[in-house]
Amino acid sequence: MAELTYIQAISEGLRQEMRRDPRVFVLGEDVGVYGGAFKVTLGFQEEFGAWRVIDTPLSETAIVGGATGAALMGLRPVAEMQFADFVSCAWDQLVTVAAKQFFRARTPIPIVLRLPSGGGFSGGPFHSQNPESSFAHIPGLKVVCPATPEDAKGLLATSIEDPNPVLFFEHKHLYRRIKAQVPDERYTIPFGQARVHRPGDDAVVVTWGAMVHTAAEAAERLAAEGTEIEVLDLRTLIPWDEERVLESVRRTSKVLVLHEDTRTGGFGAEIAATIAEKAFEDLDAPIVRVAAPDTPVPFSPPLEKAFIPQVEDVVDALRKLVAY
Amino acid sequence: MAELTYIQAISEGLRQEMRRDPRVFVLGEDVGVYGGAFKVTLGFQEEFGAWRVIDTPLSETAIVGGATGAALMGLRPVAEMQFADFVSCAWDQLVTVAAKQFFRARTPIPIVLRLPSGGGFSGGPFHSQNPESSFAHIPGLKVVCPATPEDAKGLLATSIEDPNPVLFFEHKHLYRRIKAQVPDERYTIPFGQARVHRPGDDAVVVTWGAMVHTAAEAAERLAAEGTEIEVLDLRTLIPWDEERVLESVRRTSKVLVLHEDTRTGGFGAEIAATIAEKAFEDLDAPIVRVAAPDTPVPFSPPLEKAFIPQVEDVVDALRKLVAY
Amino acid sequence: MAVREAEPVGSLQEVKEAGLDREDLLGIYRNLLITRGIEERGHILYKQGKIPGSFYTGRGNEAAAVGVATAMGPNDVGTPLHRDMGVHVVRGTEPWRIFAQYMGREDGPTRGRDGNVHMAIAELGLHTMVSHLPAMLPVATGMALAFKIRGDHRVAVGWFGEGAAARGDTHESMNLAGVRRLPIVYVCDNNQWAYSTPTYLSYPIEHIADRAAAYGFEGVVVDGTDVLAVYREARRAIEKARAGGGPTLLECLTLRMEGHAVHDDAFYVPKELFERWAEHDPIERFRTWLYEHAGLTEAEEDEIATSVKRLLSDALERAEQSPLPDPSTLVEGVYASPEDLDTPHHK
Amino acid sequence: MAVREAEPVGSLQEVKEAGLDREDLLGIYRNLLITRGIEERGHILYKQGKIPGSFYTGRGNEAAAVGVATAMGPNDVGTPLHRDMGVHVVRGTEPWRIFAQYMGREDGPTRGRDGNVHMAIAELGLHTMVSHLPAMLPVATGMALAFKIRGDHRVAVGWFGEGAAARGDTHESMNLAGVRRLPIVYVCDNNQWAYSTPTYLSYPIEHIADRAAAYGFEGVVVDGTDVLAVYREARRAIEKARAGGGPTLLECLTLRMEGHAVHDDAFYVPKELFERWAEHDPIERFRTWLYEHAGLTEAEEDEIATSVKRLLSDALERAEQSPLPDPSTLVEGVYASPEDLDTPHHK
Ligand SMILES: Cc1ncc(C[n+]2csc(CCOP(=O)(O)OP(=O)(O)O)c2C)c(N)n1
Ligand SMILES: Cc1ncc(C[n+]2csc(CCOP(=O)(O)OP(=O)(O)O)c2C)c(N)n1
Ligand SMILES: [Mg+2]
Ligand SMILES: [Mg+2]
Repeated sequence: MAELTYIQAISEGLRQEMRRDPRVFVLGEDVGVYGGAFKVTLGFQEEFGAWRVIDTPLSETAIVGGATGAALMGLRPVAEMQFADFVSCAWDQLVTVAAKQFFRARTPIPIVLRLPSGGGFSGGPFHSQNPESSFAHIPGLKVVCPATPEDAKGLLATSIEDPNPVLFFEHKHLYRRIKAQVPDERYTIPFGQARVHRPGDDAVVVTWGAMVHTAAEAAERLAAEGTEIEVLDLRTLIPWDEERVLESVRRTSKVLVLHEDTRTGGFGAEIAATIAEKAFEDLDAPIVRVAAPDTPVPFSPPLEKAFIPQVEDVVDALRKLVAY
Repeated sequence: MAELTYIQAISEGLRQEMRRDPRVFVLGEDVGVYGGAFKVTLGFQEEFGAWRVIDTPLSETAIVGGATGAALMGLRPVAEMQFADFVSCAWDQLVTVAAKQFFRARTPIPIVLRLPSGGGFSGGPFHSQNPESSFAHIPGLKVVCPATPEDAKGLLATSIEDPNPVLFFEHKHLYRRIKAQVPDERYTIPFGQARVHRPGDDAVVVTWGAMVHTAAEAAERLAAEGTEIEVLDLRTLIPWDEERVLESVRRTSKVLVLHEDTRTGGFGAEIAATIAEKAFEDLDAPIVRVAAPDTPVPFSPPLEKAFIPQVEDVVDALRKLVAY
Repeated sequence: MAVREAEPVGSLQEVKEAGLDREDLLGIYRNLLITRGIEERGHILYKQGKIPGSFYTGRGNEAAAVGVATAMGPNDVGTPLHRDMGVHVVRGTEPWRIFAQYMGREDGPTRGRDGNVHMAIAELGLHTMVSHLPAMLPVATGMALAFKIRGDHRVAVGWFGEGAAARGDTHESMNLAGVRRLPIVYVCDNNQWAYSTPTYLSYPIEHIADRAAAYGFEGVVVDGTDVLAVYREARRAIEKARAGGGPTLLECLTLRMEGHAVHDDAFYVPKELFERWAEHDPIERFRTWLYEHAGLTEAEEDEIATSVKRLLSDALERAEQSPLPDPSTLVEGVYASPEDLDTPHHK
Repeated sequence: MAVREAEPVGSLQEVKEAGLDREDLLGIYRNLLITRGIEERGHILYKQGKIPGSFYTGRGNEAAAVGVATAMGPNDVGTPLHRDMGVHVVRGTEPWRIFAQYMGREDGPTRGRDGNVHMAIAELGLHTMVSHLPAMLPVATGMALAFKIRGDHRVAVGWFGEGAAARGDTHESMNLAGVRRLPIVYVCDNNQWAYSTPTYLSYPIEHIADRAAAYGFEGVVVDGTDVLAVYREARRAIEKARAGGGPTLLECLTLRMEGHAVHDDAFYVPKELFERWAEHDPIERFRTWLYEHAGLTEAEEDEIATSVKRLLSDALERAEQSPLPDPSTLVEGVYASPEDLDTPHHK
């Protein structure tokens, strides 16, 4: 065990996988000497060489397509997008080739895309997005959104092992803000198993990524008022732990779905719709969604604060929900 | 008035716009001499010349980016994707540039993308998709999905007039299957106003595109059993007529959301989630979604039939819903 | 760096030097016949209403496809396209499975999940195309990257059309391959039309192969109706790649002898163009060559023709017995399971 | 078609022929100082914590940006990038609004919606970059398409970096422009690094401009620290485009004299490279030229320096008075209204 930040956990986890399995290699822009925009692969090229830590040209399509081809030949590529936002430049490769190839040809595409995502530091419209919902709608892709250092390491190992294309969303705002004890040895965390970040019976917040911490803070505040909120961290969106969510809804009868991405058509809608269909009789209140408004991510701090769901927003919504 | 097929209505509507407004021009693959893969622009190049009906190289990014640039210079481009599926190759241009430019720079991007979409004719995984939900999640884009010849013509005129990027989904399976009287003169249909395709008070089906007709057929069958189902055609997804949907839900207390696209993260989830939040007290039954399963669109007829929601599927779901 | 325009193949001696003996030549001839035969039969099936969806052929491109595939080594891989039936044939795809694919049956390589020539058998080193052109080029480039990383002496072959050359995927692939000197051969099926679009509206230069210079490697233009010239150039390029010499862009010049797909009568193609190229039918051309240079006899010719006919008839019969896929299996198989990685490739 | 390597500019006479009088030259010098001054002040503001997010400069690229922008006509348009502050300056963007942009204030061209040099003023013929490189090239190409359609005698200028040259957008844009002979000039800011990536890992040929041959137009390489040579070549290319001669690819060779952004100390760039290029500082170089060829006096130099200093100090002061945007306005303005089309452009 060692205390690691979220980003250290990712870096350590990735290094461990590369030591363990010679098929694992990294490719992306500036991942070599520079160690990647966020330094996740700093020192990797020295340890693993220039052909396992490959600096590519500025070519997201070539990176994702290249990873796909290498995976078809038996390697286990871990591709880095410099920011998750830039994965839009590889959208076609992902939805057209990687997502559909196994269904069509039965040839698995075991690739992992590391996607530094999320806002909170005035990154503006192109360095702050949370595009997980777009991918969660595409059959054939898996979507992973760790919220803690332990999960980041364990889910990364699972992602690399998984025989499918996995989009691994790393929340940049967590990179250096959160620390935890992380096991030294390798471990995996199964996909599709939600984690109770904080127990509670008065209502449940279903969320993922950085919003887990926002929800937890909101829950703390309400605890001071005697209200106990469960915070359920989905960890993975595809697959997502429908059963565990429904269990919480049945127990608490009140649910708030929270995400940092924009509201309309966000993955929160899927969760809410599933609950509305499958736990209708168990609900004592409307299903509330708290999410970013339907705008690009703004740059200026007061605008960004109004965009990203804040602890107060969650507290307010929960108070109303509990009182309903 | 003349009886026109859905595709004729689009073709006539587009021709009328081009006659009316010299700024309107068409670009895309094979739109000139060939008249487009579906012949929507057949004869246009003769009438309007090769610089208003522009055959492009096979370059979706250049088509959409090119339309964006031309719009910034004051033209009104109508770009054709040969199949809606291929818009994945222009995803970045749409979500990164076109969708966000007005918010950032206050320069409107009045472009229309014509997107022949939908399955039902063994087009397979790459010629049958309904990607409207992916775009409906991106703030800054508008999404239009006409279900009838009248709407196709009127909504196309509105789309061309609109100062924003509009994705105009034309359902290929409707192209030559449905006919109706369509006014000769130009008219527009406002975005965001749902249309009652068929009245009824026992439950409401909220849907759009080709599924309007599937729903109507299901409703007919149930009418024979004495159950009256309202079929509400959203016509446009962004903006969508939340108010009208909530009105129907309040009146019928039972709602089924139907779409041809895959279920998880489809736009049906947004509609269901909104109802679950805003009309919770008015619901007498769970909100049911009927949609395609989460797979690519399969080629072989029995598989495709299992994929696309069929009249029987809707009938079954409605029977259960009404009996709830 | 100017593009090299390849000479036609003249003599048997030349062919022998390129590594083909007489039996190989007859094998090539046979593969050409099978290729065209599959598509001709497919066309009939389509007209009979037995093939759902649309239907594409590679008429005119048989020699280009067969020539390149014949030059590939057993462990080489490729991502052929909709005009490249010959590649599947040469690599050993059984015709009955192709017919089953056409008809959406369970025994087609995609088990009815996809149609047409959207198929490939991974065990034969082929990986299925997607419709989005040329989205498999980055993938083929990634295969070559894997070979380079592992030090395998294997080569990837990526196909694209002269129309699809306009897409960004082409550029990103070739640039990466050039920078990393990957063992890959890019084969441009230049059949002069992209659907209805003539070359001058697709690209503004003489040859697509000229673009190799933009990526620091060699470009070669070859007459795609000359199967032996295609073979020779492909083999040179493949062996150069295998030896560490980096990529080559090989442009095979043909004419698409039919419409883009069955529904297209190609009214926009000048009649004289068809007439001119009909004189260069790749199969006729090779047959004549075999008579002139390899002493092909009529008996041999008949024997081959008959056996191909039988092969295809049997294949058709067998394919028609293949069941349609079971709809209850639709939702299975979207995601791979760990067992699916238990293949030689993924060890 | 080999790329042309442009000669440096020697004499005042030569410059006069290119259309610049002495006042223009002093104006260019002033614009160079403003350009660098804005970024230097911005850097200080950033260190003072007054600029949120990250911060980029174009140090070393001032002459390339100013030179091209000076060559543009009043109705020409462009899509400059993050190293091209000089373009905004030349086209008349008021420095206080740039500082307001940096600080996320309401008076920045994006009203706090975006930051850094992600901005442009449409009335000045400039359209804002997006981060995704080089996604504005297809857009610039579309602007040129509009000019061609309407028969306007206007030219579009699209900028891209030598790193971003690898992306498909570059290819699709240049191919379309080549096929349609659009009035566009593609300007490659080749500053030898793409973040930490050296040119040999970005592209496998000598010059990016060599690629013009792949699209049937002319490629020119110019020393991007020689503002007059850049001006001359840009003007030639722009006027050629205006006259119907089609696109040009103009590559401006410089060195990025700082890290990719403020957080990057550029440890991966060899020190000697910085030292070598420091001797070619574009502003020093032009100042020396002005003394030698245009009789610049110390009084004039001081006058310009002082007035620029004052301009920037006033700008800073004014920018700091600009309010932060009102969060209640966030959700407005995602969609344009019909009134937003009431602009000269959209008539
Ligand atoms: C990205 C993309 N856009 C559009 C299409 C539709 N389409 C199918 S084939 C074709 C023409 C392809 O031309 P070319 O690359 O020359 O190949 P050919 O069919 O001539 O062999 C087009 C436009 C497609 N398949 N992919
Ligand atoms: C599509 C895309 N991928 C990644 C990035 C991240 N990024 C920002 S600048 C940069 C390097 C750009 O290099 P170059 O094009 O040479 O421009 P320069 O910054 O050197 O002027 C990278 C990789 C980006 N902006 N866009
Ligand atoms: Mg072609
Ligand atoms: Mg650079």
